[in-house]
Amino acid sequence: MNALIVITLTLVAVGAVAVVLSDDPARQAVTLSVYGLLLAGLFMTLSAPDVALSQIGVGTAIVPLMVMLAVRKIRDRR
Amino acid sequence: MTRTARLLMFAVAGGLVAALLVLGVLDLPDFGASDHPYRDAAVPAAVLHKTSNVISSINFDLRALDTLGEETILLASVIGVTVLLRPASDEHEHESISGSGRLLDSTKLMGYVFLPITLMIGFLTIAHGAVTPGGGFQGGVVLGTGIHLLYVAGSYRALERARPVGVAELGEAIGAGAFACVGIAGALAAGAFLVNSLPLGAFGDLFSSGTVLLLSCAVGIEVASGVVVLLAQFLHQTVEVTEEHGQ
Amino acid sequence: MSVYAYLVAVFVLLVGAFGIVRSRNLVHAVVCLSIAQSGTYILLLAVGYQSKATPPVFGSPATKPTKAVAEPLVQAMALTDIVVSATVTALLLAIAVQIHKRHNTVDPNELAALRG
Amino acid sequence: MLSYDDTVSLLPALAVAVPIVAACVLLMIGRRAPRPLVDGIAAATSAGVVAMLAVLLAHAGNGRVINWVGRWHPKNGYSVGIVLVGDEVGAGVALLAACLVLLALIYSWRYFEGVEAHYHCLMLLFLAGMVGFALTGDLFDMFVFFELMGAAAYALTGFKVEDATAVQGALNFGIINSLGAYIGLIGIGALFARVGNLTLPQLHEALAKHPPDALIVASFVAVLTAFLVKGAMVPFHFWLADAHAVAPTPVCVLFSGVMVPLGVYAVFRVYWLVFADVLPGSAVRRTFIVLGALTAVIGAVMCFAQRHFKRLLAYSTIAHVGLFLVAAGCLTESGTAGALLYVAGHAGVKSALFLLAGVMLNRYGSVDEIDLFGRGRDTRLTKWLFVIGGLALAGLPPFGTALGKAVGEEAGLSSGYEWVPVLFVAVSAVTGGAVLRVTGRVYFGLGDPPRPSDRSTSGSQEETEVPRLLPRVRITMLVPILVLLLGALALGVLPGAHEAAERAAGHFIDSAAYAKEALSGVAVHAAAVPPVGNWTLSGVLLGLLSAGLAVLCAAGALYSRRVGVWERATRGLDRGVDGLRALHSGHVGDYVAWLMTGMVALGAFVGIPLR
Repeated sequence: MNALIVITLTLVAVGAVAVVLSDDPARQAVTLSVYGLLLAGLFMTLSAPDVALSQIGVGTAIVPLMVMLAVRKIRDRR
Repeated sequence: MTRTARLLMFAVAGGLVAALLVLGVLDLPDFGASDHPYRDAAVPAAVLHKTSNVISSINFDLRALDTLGEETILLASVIGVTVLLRPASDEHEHESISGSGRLLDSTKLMGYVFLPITLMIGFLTIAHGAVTPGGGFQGGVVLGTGIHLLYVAGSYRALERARPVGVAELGEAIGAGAFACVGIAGALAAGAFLVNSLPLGAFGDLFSSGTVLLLSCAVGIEVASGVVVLLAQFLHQTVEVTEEHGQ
Repeated sequence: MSVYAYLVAVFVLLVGAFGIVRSRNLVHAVVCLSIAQSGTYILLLAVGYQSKATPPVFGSPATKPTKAVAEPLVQAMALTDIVVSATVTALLLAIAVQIHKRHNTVDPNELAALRG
Repeated sequence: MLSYDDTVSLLPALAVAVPIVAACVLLMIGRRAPRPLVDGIAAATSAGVVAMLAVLLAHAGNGRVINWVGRWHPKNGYSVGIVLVGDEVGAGVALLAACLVLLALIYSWRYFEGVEAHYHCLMLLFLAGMVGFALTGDLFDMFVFFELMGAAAYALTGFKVEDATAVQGALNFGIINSLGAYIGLIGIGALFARVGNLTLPQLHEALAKHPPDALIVASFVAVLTAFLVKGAMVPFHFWLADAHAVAPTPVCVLFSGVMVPLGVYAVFRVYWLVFADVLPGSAVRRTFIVLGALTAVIGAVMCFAQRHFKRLLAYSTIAHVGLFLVAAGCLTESGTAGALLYVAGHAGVKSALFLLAGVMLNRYGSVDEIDLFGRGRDTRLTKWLFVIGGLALAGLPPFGTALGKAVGEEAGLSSGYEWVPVLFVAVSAVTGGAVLRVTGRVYFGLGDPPRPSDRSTSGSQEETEVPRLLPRVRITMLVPILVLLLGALALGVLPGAHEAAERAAGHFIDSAAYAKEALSGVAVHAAAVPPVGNWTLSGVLLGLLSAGLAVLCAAGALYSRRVGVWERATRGLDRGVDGLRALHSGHVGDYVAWLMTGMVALGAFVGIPLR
């Protein structure tokens, strides 16, 4: 196991904790996006460029965007 | 349960589940080991069908049924979100004020400049799915998201014009339907569901791999349309639907 | 050290579940669910990884297909899984928006309407 | 041209693909097409799927129908493809799903007006998911179709967006089911790492050679968690009542009638094909029987404690799937046969009852038995249908429920569990009694009139599914109810039903033959089943007993204030029930904590005896 994989794995684990602990969903959308990037990096090091590519699209763009929009919708009504 | 009781219960049970799963994964083959029987069978199978991206070969040929199921999940979710976010009878839609002018011009420019580039990348990713990394999913995602750069560029109106949701819904249905129809066509013409019976071309060529390319394109259309409809529904909710008696 | 990747996968799965348990906001809970799912991608790709192997994509006609590549099936599974995750997340977020419309809250502690 | 046999082998794939194509067509034309056309296309498609699966089932009797999708047949026993297998049980469950979808679509003729064709699309996609799940012989494909069923089901649950509780039930359902699926996927990934393949027959061949280790136990627990969540076993069951109470009634029919039993089906499909030769049978049998009995008891108690009729039926489903798990958990041929008959009979009766609940909701605007006291006295046919449904649920011979119950009881006895008949009778009596109690109160005005304080005060009024309350029951709603009840009756009356179930069960548990047929294409002839009749004297008597007890339960509850003994006896029980109720909190975090607890229990039950 090379050092790069160990580092990316650790980053992902820390990222997951960070997302779970961001209690404010608006901020969580941002951490989720960063976490998506970290995951994509991990997938690259695990020689899975195809998966990394869709993770970048889905995990760092679409899902966080939907979360942000849902949060905004909920906020606006307060 | 109180919050403390709940957390305590989860701490105990989750800890034990962690122990069970950790004991389990300790018995897995070593990380990085080279014993992969499925790969050893899948690479020749992909070569046989002139598909140089083995993952695409699995997704659209060897195990295309999984992908049919997955595309159907996407279809069901898109319909589901449309249903769930439809304005209820006590809500009405109002015309939104067009994109706020507060955005920096540079942001706008970024949006407009990146838009064609993104769309180009999306199309190329789909078309080369059988050859290089990428394929219907990835390209579809890029396409679907790319169109939304118009929103980043600050123009919700332009976005609405460029992205008629009705057309996207149609694309969604056509993409998913085409996938299933390719499968049925294989059944009628060659006697096996989802069989790869088209001319295969040469290994590594753009037009190679028979139905893989076809299915990749169907998925590309579906994913792109699906992303557009999903994001459109959420945007629409945020921007245009309000309740009559604002609570 | 050779099982570190597997341990991270299990850890991420359970951290996601923990997030749902301690959540005070349903949108937060849905995001935590997607974190739990990312544990499955990590496990799948870790299982298929092979040291010093290339990705299972041979690209140009010049590349000779070899068997020294990472396991492609787990990557195909992970791809499927990512799309499933995104769509289910979208569906659940839409439901959360609706819940807020009806109850004016997304705090599961306040949503006692289903008691009994 | 395709030969006849080739066509038959294509049926499993076509039964999945055709509803998907039809859903796409409906999505394209839904905006413009007139409503009767949409209703017609959806019903015709599901009728077509019914026909395909009926042919498949008929052929499955002569040997499994094997179809390697995309013609990736195994070479030297190894395939890179996915296999669809139509055996009697798989094809039978899929056929059940298709029949229920067809009846539900007929029932919802002109339901949900103005929602384009989205409702029909989702129903057809749900059908495709269930058929695929029942017929696939591949573990990851099961996960995909599991999620497809899920996605369609979450959307259908939340369909009535104007309803206050609907959307929340849908969210709990979605989160718990998806979490279960992801945990299952961890198990699938671990099994793949060990074996290098995902199809059930190849897993069977590869795993049978190894002694069990922690990896096997962990993946068994993980994969089973997914299916037990779908099968609503205690303590994975919490989502079910939330979802059923709020989903549109035709959708509840599919949930209770077939989706939840599909969870039980998957548990045993995977157990027999993947784990039966690895894990010791005794430990697994004990696990299933304890889990099933616990589920049955808790479901029955919670069922009797409800006054919201749909929620009551939902808990009765939990009680009955517990009984299915006990019967099939005996891990014998006759136990499996009992579960099969019981699932089929229960599907008919419970679906009819849910449709009757829909009739109640759409005529009176509520399903609360106290609020509706005496409201249905002037109906002529409906009230008697309720009575028949309640008695059939309690296991009155000759309904199919009673036959399944009798065969299951026998199987429990012959496996050495003397208490199994007691459990079956008690659970049937309590759940049937609860339905009869509601019937008595609402449709006959029996029992003590409610005090004003008993009326529901919270605004828990449910949205109806039609624009205005119905003055009378539509014929399109009545016919499916009659068909379902007659079907449940036919199952018990038709000679040979028991024998066919025994034969199907024999093939189901013969995993070596399944694997061999799928991998080599050579048909394996199973041993012939000795002829058995449908009914035994003890079975009939126990059925009559539970039906009689159900009537007593209902009467006791209706006149509790007059029968002092009853009131004193139930007062102590009430406190326990209140505690149990408090656990069903509707808080998704609680449900996750319980899910983890359930996994620990499973792991302990199966893993500790191995040490």
